[in-house]
Amino acid sequence: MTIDLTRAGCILVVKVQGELDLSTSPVFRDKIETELARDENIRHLVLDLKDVSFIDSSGLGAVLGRFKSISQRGGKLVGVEVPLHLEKLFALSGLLKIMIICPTVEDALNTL
Amino acid sequence: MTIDLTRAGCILVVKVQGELDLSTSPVFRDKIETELARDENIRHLVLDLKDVSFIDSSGLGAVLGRFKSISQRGGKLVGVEVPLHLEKLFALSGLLKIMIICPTVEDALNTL
Amino acid sequence: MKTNYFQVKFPSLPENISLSRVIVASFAAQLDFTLNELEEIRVAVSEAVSNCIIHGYPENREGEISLELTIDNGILDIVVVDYGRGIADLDLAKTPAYSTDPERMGLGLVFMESFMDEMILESEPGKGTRVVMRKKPERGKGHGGNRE
Amino acid sequence: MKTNYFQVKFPSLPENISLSRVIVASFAAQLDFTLNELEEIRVAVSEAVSNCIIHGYPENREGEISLELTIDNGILDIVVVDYGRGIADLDLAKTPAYSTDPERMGLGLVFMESFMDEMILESEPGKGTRVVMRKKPERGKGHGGNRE
Ligand SMILES: Nc1ncnc2c1ncn2[C@@H]1O[C@H](COP(=O)(O)OP(=O)(O)O)[C@@H](O)[C@H]1O
Ligand SMILES: Nc1ncnc2c1ncn2[C@@H]1O[C@H](COP(=O)(O)OP(=O)(O)O)[C@@H](O)[C@H]1O
Repeated sequence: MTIDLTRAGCILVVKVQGELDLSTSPVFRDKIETELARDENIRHLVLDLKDVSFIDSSGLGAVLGRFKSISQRGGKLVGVEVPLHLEKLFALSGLLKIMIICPTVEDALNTL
Repeated sequence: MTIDLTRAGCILVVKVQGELDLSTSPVFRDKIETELARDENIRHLVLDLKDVSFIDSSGLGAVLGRFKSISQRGGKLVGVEVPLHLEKLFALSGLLKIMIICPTVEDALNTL
Repeated sequence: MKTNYFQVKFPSLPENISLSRVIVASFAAQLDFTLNELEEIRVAVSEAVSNCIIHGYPENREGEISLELTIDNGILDIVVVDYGRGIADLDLAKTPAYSTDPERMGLGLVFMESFMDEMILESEPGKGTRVVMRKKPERGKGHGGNRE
Repeated sequence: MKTNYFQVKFPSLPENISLSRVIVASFAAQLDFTLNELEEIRVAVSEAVSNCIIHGYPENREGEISLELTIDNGILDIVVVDYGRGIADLDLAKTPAYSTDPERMGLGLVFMESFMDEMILESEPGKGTRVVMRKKPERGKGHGGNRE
């Protein structure tokens, strides 16, 4: 799995590639938490999930954890380019109730 | 593995896709031998190997077997679009000494 | 179709979860599962193997995991076993959102149950846990068992 | 890097050869092999498992094959075992172009030897055959064993 972080104003855009499971979630968590700790101006989190080929409950838990971190700052969590198989698991796990889904990064930036 | 047969005059062009090993070689052999038996006018054999993702000595043996069949008719065996990993095994197995290698099907048809 | 099986044993390292998914997906592809069904099987196996690693052998204690795959009469059976901590209350464990780990969602067993046709959980505290899962391709259902 | 292993057992069906390649390639990818080296490993395992099926259990006799993969100290070890016919003359078997089957090329053992760093063939007629193969990533060589 690889993680790319980019900034757009007060928004942190995170592009995830590969599989998000027990073995890779700690990297996902640590990279984002380190960036949040480093920069208090980050308000919202956008996850670009286009190239996530697999997720299970460990990965979903890692996404939920980031929702908690960003909520504590009063920010929002947005998922973009969410593949169908991921969206199904987001729905089953209740994550769809707390995160915003947008088609593209641009839509997310315009919405926030 | 899938096999597509097309005819260009007295030449049988065989496009192979997938893995050529012990489990799939019998299909490769049978499809070509059936066509050769059905039509005595076939003289040469062109194997389009672009989409062969794997070959081992069982697959190489199946190619050698087709060389033998087509030689008996006085015809030639040509391999086209041969991926590098296949060419290496063709060389090691001695197949490069008996088969002609051409870049594309068109080249093969012009050469024969 | 002949009976086929793969019996796999490996240590409880997180990097082996993805390999267990690769194995089960390649093996299950010998039946006529849709891509969506294969995805469900991958998730179920990922949850079962992850549970062995996190809960069966907690605190990075290393132990062995056994993954047994069988195809018989057009049906896929998966058995995942660890020889670790075990579960005291099976019904409680299966409760949605229940987890003994505050960091986790408590959805693993729920996913296994909803993505597979059958799921049986057996455990003896201190001895280990065994999950048996079964799935038949949707396309084969209603046509009788064997298609060959 | 920690020691890791996968022990796999499966019946001698031709459709299992491709799955054995998938397993070994995914497992070997935990080391720093190049794509070319991974391809060589896939061929070597394909040859070893094919030999068990054709020669170990001839005439479609069904038997079990054991594939044991280990990563230790940055080195990949592969052991392929059958409990079948066995080989009477090991040196003859290893001779390039030698085969007891007129339809085959007699290159399997040659490929295993040339694609792996080490290859050891052991056999007892009537009891079975065991091939041990070892390979270390070219990129890791000369830098000492362990990279972590
Ligand atoms: N293999 C196992 N060994 C020991 N305990 C387990 C095992 N699998 C599940 N459990 C117990 O069942 C609970 C629920 O499991 P699960 O639904 O997969 O959720 P989670 O993994 O998120 O906790 C776990 O928190 C754990 O206490
Ligand atoms: N697992 C095995 N069991 C019994 N005999 C074997 C086994 N592996 C190899 N052999 C013998 O060694 C010979 C050479 O093997 P190999 O080099 O792989 O070539 P091929 O498979 O083309 O015959 C085989 O023809 C067979 O007689």
